[in-house]
Amino acid sequence: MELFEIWALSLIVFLPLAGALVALAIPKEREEAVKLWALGVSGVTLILAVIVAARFDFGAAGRFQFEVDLPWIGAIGANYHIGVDGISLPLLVLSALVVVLCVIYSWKHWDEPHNPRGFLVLMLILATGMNGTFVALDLVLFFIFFELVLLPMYFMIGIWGDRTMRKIPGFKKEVETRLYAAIKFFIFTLFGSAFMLLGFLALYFKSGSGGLDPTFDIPELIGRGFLFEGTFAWLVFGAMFLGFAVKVPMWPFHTWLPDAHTAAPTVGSVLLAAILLKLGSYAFIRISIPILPETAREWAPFIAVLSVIGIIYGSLACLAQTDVKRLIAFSSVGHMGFVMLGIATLTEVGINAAIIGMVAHGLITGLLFFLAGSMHHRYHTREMSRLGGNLKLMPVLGGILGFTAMASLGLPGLAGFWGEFMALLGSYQPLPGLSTDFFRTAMVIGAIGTVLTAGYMLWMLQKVNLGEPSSEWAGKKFHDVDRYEMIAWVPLIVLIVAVGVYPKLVLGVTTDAVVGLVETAFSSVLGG
Amino acid sequence: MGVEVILNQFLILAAVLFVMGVYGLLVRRNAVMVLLAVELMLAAVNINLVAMEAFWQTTEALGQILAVFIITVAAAEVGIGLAIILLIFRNRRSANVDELDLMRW
Amino acid sequence: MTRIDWLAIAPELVVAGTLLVVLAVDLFLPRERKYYVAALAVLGTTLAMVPVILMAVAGDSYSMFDGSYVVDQFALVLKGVFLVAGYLVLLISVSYVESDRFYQGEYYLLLLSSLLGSMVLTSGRDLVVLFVALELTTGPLFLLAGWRKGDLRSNEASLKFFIIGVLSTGLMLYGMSLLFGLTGELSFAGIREAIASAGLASEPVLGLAVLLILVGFGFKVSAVPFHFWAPDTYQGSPPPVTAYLSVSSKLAGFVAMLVVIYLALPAVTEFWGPALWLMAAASMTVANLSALRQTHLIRLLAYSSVAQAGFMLVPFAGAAIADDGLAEGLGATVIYLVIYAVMNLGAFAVVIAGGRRIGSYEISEWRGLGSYAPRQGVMLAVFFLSLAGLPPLAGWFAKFVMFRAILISTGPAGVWLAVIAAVNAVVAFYYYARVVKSAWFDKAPDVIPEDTEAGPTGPLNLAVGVSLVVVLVVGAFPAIATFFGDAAAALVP
Amino acid sequence: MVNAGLTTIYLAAEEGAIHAGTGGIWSEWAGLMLIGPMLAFLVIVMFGKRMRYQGAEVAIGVMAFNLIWSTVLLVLNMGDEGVLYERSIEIARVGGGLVFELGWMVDGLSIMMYWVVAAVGLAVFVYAHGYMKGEIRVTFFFAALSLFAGSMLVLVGSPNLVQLIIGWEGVGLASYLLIGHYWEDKENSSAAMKAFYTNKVADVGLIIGVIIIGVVLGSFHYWDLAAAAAEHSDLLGPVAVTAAILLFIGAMGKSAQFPFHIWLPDAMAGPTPVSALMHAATMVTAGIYLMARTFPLYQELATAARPWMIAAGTITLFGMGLLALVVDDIKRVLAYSTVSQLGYMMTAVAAGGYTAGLFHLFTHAFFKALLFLGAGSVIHAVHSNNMSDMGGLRHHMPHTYRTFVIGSLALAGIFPLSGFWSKDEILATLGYEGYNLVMWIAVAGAFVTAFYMARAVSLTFFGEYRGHGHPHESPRIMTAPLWALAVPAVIAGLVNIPGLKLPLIGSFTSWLSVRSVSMGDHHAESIDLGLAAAGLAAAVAGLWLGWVAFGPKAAKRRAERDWVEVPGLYPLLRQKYYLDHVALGMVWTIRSPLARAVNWVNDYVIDGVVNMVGALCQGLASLVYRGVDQRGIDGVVHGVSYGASGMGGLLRRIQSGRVQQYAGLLVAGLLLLVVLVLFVL
Repeated sequence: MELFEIWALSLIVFLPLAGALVALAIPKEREEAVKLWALGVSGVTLILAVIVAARFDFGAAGRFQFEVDLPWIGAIGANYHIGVDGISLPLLVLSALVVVLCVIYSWKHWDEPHNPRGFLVLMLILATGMNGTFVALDLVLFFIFFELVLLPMYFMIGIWGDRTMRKIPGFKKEVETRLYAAIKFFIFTLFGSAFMLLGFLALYFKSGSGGLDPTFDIPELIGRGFLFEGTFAWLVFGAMFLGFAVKVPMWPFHTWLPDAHTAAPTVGSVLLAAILLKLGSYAFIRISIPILPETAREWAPFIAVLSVIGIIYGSLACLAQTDVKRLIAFSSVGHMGFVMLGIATLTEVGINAAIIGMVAHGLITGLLFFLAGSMHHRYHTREMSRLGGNLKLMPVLGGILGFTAMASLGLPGLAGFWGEFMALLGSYQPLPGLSTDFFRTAMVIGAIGTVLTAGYMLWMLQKVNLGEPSSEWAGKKFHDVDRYEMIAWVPLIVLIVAVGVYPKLVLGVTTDAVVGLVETAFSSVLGG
Repeated sequence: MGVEVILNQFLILAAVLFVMGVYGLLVRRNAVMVLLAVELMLAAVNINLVAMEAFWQTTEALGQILAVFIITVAAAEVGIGLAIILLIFRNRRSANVDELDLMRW
Repeated sequence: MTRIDWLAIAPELVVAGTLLVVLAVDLFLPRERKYYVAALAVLGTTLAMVPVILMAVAGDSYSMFDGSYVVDQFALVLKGVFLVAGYLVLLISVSYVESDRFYQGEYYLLLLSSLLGSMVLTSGRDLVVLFVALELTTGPLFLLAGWRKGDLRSNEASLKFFIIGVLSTGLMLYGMSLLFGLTGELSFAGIREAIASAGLASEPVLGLAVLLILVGFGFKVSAVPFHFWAPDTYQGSPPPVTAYLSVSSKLAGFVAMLVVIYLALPAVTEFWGPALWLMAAASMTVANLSALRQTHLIRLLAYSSVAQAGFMLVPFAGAAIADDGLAEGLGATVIYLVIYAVMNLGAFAVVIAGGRRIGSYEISEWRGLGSYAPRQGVMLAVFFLSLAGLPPLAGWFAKFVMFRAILISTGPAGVWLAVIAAVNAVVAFYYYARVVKSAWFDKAPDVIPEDTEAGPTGPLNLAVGVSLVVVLVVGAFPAIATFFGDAAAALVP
Repeated sequence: MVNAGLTTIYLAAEEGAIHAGTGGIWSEWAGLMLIGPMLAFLVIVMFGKRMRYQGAEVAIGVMAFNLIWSTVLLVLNMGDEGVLYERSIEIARVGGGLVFELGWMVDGLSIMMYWVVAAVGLAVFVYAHGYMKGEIRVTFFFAALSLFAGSMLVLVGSPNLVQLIIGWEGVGLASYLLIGHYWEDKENSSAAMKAFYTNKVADVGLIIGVIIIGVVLGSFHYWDLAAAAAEHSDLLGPVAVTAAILLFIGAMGKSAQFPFHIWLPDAMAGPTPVSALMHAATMVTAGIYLMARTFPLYQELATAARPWMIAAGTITLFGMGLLALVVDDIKRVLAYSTVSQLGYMMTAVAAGGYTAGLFHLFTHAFFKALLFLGAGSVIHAVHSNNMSDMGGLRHHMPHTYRTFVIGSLALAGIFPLSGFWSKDEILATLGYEGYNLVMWIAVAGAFVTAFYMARAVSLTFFGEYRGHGHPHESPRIMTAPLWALAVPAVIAGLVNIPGLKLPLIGSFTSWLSVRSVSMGDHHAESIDLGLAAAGLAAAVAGLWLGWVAFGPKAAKRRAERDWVEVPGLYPLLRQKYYLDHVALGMVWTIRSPLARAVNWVNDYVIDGVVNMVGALCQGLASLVYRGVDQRGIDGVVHGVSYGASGMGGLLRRIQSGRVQQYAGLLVAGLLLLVVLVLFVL
């Protein structure tokens, strides 16, 4: 039993990586074996994650559990410190789940140039990076995992990505979408994380003032928050902000996202939307706010402004898209805007909103990308003007698309609603000291954003799902949802409904942790 | 007077020689002349060292030791240099250093 | 008191012995058996590792020739690095030298000479040893650069390297003479004390001397603005030689810089601090930007190595700024050196292996490598992305300690350099990724190139394998690299 | 008339002094009514296709179950001792002391709604089973209907505002699905979108209003809201008007109040049973329900909001009634009529007529559903929505004709049908509260109502048949629900005849007000004969005028025209006051210039900057590499050499070669360093 406590998280993190290495040993031609292996590895990871969730002490969700703290790079004070609390647990489980679903989905869906082994290996490495980020409690460790996800995604986009030629505004030559998107994704993220690393190091050295040993340990740094103040803290927050905001992505650092999503293979898009984007917002909650609470208060209005711009801007941009995937990608900008708006309020409700928003967005947008991929697989186009009548050609697929779109536009009773609603709820009364007028304005604009969201989702549904199918598809036989797709999607659908009806599934874990976080970080303004 | 003044004169001589060496290296086309320019520079260094040794009078005669090493190494370097120049001359029938621009983008 | 401790100089003796044996054996070997000398050379370097490891484990420190020659942990660590680097270069060389069938015996002889020079360098604690060792390191390389005798480019590479080399040697020697003139000492310790006792730390002439000496080192490490020879020479030289140039030769420059700055001139931060700050910033920026335009893989690696030199100079700048920067900077530099050596050699090994097959170093010709030679493609990606500094490949840790060493100072100078380095790290990724992109994302040519060159590929693959393991393991467990850093940090009192 | 004090009653309830039973297991398990249709939805979606009646049996079965259950509750609630029960399950604790709950509330108001939904729902479901025979996607149709019923019950059964929102948008979704049932035609899917979207816009108000109340009170519970309102809570006070208006905006959307009514006529694109159930009887009354639920807020604190609400209601009740005069589509006639009647209800509730508004909601549900189903029956027979294709159907469709006329008379407010009583109650309340102008407009509205209903009946059932084919009476499965609804349409008024308290049943007011959270309204205790007469007179006049203008004789006179072309007014009405143009204009502005501008900004400005940085780096790289690293050295070398030559004067012409350029640059770099380090820094 004790053994499990110690090993569980490490296994969740490194099992996929080990699995990836083993998979490399399987001959490339034996595709079934590779797939089964990947499924097994990710499945076991998921089971472990579920067991961790089951054995998690919900009464002490604010405390780190399954904690392991071992020396790792002694010379620079970095430790192998991992653990989960109520904030990271839902995301960890989500991450483990989505990977399994992606493996299942990709069973029969391979983009050119095929090569399942390579793809699955990358996916497993990605899983390690994602799971690791959610459990890392050491800045260096966090940095490693945070960066680890870049490479697999880069290759996924670059190798299996969209090969259509595209004219890039500002450049003379046409390039393949995937090439442009892959490098853009990478450069953007790397740019952010380079500054993030500078921020981490600055924190480290500053934490050593006053006779203490400098440390990268996140809980330890939270305790030393008093050391970080003034311009120093402001700059450090800014440096980390760059790193996280690019990943979220917040306006105006978002432009890599539509390109990356459009270009990525289906599973890549799913993972990108469902998990990778969460790394940034999670980092705000895990690192920026608790360690630099005072500075977070200074930055909060700024973050709120960008979030609100993101919400409106993302929605409006969606309305101008002609490509389904690109539309969904832009919708992420809007949805993550709500997440960040929640965080910017610095309240319990707001941060809770962010977490459930992340989970919901992961489920919903992940599913949307699955659907977009499956549609592309069948129609070989994503142009909405050519689609139409999808519901008639493929009733089940169309139905699920309709369901997901509804979830995405924040229909109450489905998962997407809570994130938006609670973000607005938090904005009405932000942390004391923040301007209520300001945040209430943000709330109203955000609420208008929900209207726009509904607008583009409905419009997309009308274009894609409804109407008579274009004559182009006349006489063509379309396979409706196949078995693998069904197995991959049903869990998401069930979860969207379950979280929607019973948000306690997520909030029950997070609330205590969030309350603890906010109370610790902002005791000065909340006191009394 | 005395050591100070003489030292300064030697140092100035060395500096002038050194600058001439650098100048020669920069402007002479013929590779052999370039080599000679290098010798000039090294000679300047040696003058410096010997003059300073005269000033410091160190027990191990450090300046001289270094100067001797420099002379030795310089001989080897010239050997290497000449070998390279010979090689180039064989291939190109010219030893002009300004003609070497094959790798200019 | 002059007592020669034979164990202490055993590594150098083994290498020197191997060198002589190679020379002798080469005379008697028939042409088609010449590769035996390669085996001998490899054996020699491997043997030389033994005393190094023995001494390192024992933790002893030896001082000889009135302190001119010191074998301490710093020296041992770097000797080890030089030996490993030399070992890898030898492995890389085998197939190339064999396939081109040129003077194999002499090739290994010169390579071992250079290796010997750099090993001596690590122990040298006065200007004489330093100078001789540096020349011994560089001299053979002038010749090796021109080893493809019939190739005009190779000739050109050689001559350029030579001329710039001797110029910088001249400048450095002039600086040394000035240093001697000011202090009357040649040993590092003596110079340090003389500067302290005579209060010379702010003397402008001393500044001139320091800068002149830095030229010599700047040339060796190919830092901007002393790097101009590097691209041409790298491109023109036989690739294994380039690998050696970009690693061992560069390392030698850094070792020289380390011992001189940390042992002789720690108090003169006023001069070398800003100079190295400027050199670091310029190297990173100019080289990274230049690298963006390269289409030739080796030339790209040349600029990459200049840029990496810039990154390696960053800790020096930090050392000048922060109070306790010296030890931090030393550790960071050594860690960077160790990691850089392995990953850069790995990169060269892969490039040479690919070059054999593809027959060209033009990046566009490497398109689709990953599709027809996945293993090579993976290796290429691993090493290039490690050079770019991506976790979890070893390169990240090098960059990490580099940032750490500069950010230890909270002043604006440090932060700005850190920001410059950060932006450069991002820019650098672009050109490394371009190679990866060509190999993996672009479509393979219609005719897939086959490896038709003669010569064994085993050693080359071994070199790749060793580098790969190191890059991956150190990336995951950087504590291994910090061991080198810690050991080396003993240099600073 | 009586002015029941809200405060006292509320506080009494709080202290348990009120005489109310819990309803026993019927209340404890009332949640089954909420869950049942939801489960039915799931079951039908998953297994419906394999069922004999394509899922209709499940939907109808569940609805019958609900009707039985709610009838029991209704009965329990009658008499002196009512039912008051509430049960909530916490679904999330979100921090900041806020809790989200799901649950159900059993009190007068919700029981009335449960019953209306179940009763009308059952009738419509049964009818639909006949109506939809042979249509496409019947399974899905019943699934969506069940979803609607479930959502509606979730809405009306909710004890708190958050669950209300869930139900609120749930019915919106069902509405979207059902309006767009024939989504192959873009027109239909557009109508569905319009409905959903208009509501979504209004929901912004609802959501923000709920947020304000929730945050300020720390609770979303109606009880707490009522308590705070009753106590004139300091917390709630400052934001009460804002919150009230915001909630009202939400209600305007769902209840199609001007100017948010634009979606409802278009919503007629859905199958007729849908229109009957959702867009007439139940869903659109959700707004009224919300106003009733939060009545204390408006009554006690947010009185300043009431004039606005009354204004909106009045404009709706009159202006939208007029529109019903000029449309040809029978369903649209009924739709505008619905909008107008909703205006009555809203006006009443806003004016303080809690009972009046709800009573009209109650009676309207039956007769309007009846009318819609009748219209559906007609449409089923003639395969057209347009009255110009109908005429003379009274011979062909006797059942439909009779029930339709009953419904029309009820709607027109003819004594003693249910509509008469409820409309009179509204007029009385308005009069009592002193809104005389509004009252007279309402009387005029009654005239208009009667007018357009007379027109509709005349054009549909009288004169000559103008359509194609031979219309037949609908099957019994459709006519039976018509009659079933006709009964309450006639007698529903009995429950609230002023001054008359039926034995056992008690009065409508007592159903609602004593046991309800929201109380303290003013309702008529006795008939104001003058007012009743005025209302009745207006109705009769309207009927007469309609008959004269559009009756069989008139039709012969003007064969082609079935409307009155009043100059100036007519075009305005035909264009629906141009509100659709305004709305479309807004949507277009967002869709086209704005969205495109944003996308342009994205691609050319933000991305432009990104790409420019990329290009700039490339350019800079070229510059550095070619200009500085490889060639710019020429200049530097020349400079250095020039200096050297100037000094020495040895060479007139500088000849520099490649290597020497490098060397020169090296020296230049050194000099630069020397200058910088020794002299500058």
